[in-house]
Amino acid sequence: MKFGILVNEGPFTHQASDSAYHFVSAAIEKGHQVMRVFFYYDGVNNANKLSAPQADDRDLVKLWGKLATQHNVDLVVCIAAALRRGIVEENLADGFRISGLGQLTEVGIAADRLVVFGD
Amino acid sequence: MKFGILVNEGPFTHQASDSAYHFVSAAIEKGHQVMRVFFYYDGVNNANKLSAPQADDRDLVKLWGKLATQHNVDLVVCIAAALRRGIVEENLADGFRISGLGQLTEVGIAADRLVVFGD
Amino acid sequence: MIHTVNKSPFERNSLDSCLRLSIKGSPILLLEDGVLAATKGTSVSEKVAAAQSDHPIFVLGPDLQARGLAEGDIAEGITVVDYGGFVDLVVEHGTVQSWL
Amino acid sequence: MIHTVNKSPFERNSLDSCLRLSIKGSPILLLEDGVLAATKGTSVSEKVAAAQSDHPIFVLGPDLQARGLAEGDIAEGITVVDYGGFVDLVVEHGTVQSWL
Amino acid sequence: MSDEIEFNTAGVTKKFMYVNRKAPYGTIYALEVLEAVLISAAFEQHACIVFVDDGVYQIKKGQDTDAVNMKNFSKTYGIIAMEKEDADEDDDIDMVWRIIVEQESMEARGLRADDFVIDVEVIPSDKLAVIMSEQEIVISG
Amino acid sequence: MSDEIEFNTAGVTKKFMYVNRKAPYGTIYALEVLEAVLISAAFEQHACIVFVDDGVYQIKKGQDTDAVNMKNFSKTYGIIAMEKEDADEDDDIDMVWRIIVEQESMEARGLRADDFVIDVEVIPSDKLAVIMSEQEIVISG
Repeated sequence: MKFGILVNEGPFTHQASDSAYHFVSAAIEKGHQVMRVFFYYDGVNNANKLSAPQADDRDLVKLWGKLATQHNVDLVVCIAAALRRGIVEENLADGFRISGLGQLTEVGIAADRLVVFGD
Repeated sequence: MKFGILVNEGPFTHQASDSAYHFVSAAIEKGHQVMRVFFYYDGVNNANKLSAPQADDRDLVKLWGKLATQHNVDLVVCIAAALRRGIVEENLADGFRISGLGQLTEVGIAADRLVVFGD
Repeated sequence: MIHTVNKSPFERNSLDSCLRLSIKGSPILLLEDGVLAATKGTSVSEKVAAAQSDHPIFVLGPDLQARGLAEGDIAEGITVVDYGGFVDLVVEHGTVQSWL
Repeated sequence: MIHTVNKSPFERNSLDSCLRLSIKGSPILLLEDGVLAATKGTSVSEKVAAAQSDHPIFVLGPDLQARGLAEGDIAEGITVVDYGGFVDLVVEHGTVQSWL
Repeated sequence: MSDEIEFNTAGVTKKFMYVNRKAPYGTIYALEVLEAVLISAAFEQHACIVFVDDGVYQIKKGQDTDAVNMKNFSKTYGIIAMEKEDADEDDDIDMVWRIIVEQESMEARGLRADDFVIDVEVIPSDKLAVIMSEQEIVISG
Repeated sequence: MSDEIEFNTAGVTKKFMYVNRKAPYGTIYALEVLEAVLISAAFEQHACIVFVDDGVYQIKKGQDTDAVNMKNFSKTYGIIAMEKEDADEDDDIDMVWRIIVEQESMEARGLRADDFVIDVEVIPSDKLAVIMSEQEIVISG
């Protein structure tokens, strides 16, 4: 089955991004395809490559990036939401790309399920 | 009277930073001194100099910076919270400085009032 | 001590906790989405009216206006203040407890 | 359709809204702080028990464990699933409505 | 930057629902979800825009954000109304837009249908639950 | 980078209260407020750490975060307990630490005093309201 994912919150303050990451990992493990993870609202902060968590904490920015590379998951950061919040090519983490909000509608149409994680 | 301010949320998603900004402006207008605004949790995102709001929207990052320059308000971003969230010298906006959490306790002791804005 | 509540009374328990844990006579300022508690004729109006017998209640005007609420929508006895009035309340009443 | 609730029933109205606006028979998955609704002997236990007559209720095990809640703390009839089980529920029940 | 990826969506129309449950200005969700709704028009999708709980305040008349210095997004509902009109009138487009307010949420807040900046259908919760259950994509902010 | 600014705080002891009202892990406030509490010990300040509403779950025993892959901060309460012990025993330091759980919040969630990772005072809301009213700095997250 084909999944689309929407992440509305950044890493650390809310659990949304953690939950989305575990959901996506589990779906892939079960043989499903995750077509795209769309990062909206504060979710764009998941793509800040300057993020440096403590050594004993998880590093969601890197974990998302790895997932993208290993399983060909399209990680899209909403350009309008990102500009407001200061996420641009300059500080964009590996594995993410910046694009328009239409890519959310698009994955909603193309995927069998869209699952939203937020606050 | 001497004020200290704690801001727990970033710009845009929550109103906390807007409310804090208006409170600080009003206090200064009334002749009070705002010794320090301490940015903690997602509040550190107020110091992201890459933030570029739409032309018809307010630009809190710049507004805070101007306030610091014009009225000598000390804007301190918590280093531990900032590192996690990818706010470092490289993308730190004008008027802010990065320092330790002790600076929050310090302003709590030194100021007559500490006012907290958050979610 | 002055208490501030910035959350909607329809959505969260912040106002309830503030009322349970504040001593009689201490003022409460409603701001941000918390201003929704100040309006007349809602499902929380009775609770707020009861609270008024124990606490002077203030509400931030700029936040009312943003949400399309006029002074005529506000329950009797609740005082509307601007940001300057917010500062004055904090100066007058000492420690601020924000019910985030 | 499957509903997810990720907010504490003590703090927010999300579970109430989900119950008011979901049709009989549609399953509800509790995750993140929403798992607190699944525990026995709390002030919301009766409400959750009543909801169980209309909805199969699931709860995410990893979120229970993080909050120090064991299977023995969970109300009867609520099914604990892991992230894989969450995926299976979404596959099985179609559209997901997240009560954020 | 990676290359742009596009999925083929030609000829597919789905039922999108946007659920607004939060008061405006305290959080930004109201504004950003509106941007998402507008984009979906370009894809000619069905859209059901629902206001429940404090979301009903998002379309309250008379919003004046000068003193808080925030962007007054409620004016954008004029564009939503126009998109809906286009969808209603153009027989060539298979696109249905509905704008719904839950009656119970509205009444609990002392509001009436003419308090809103846009024409809405006021629907009780039991009927709205059925409409919700028929959606294919639910976007909540 | 601007120069470091420091205020003179020598010899001043204030009553700090840290109010924890949110469940752990769903949001990070529990962890980061703990960092703030620990810092205040270096300044030899009074500290009243209060758990109300869902905040009582922050100190629930048995937290196991392996499956959510998040940092289990509840272990840090061992350090808080040590700081409190130091404050209690050292006559040269004018620093009082209290760790308080609101009785009503605890009972509404079916919890008991021995469910917590740290020794707490369980205090009913009317008495806690009085203690709160005596604080000089209230930090809420």
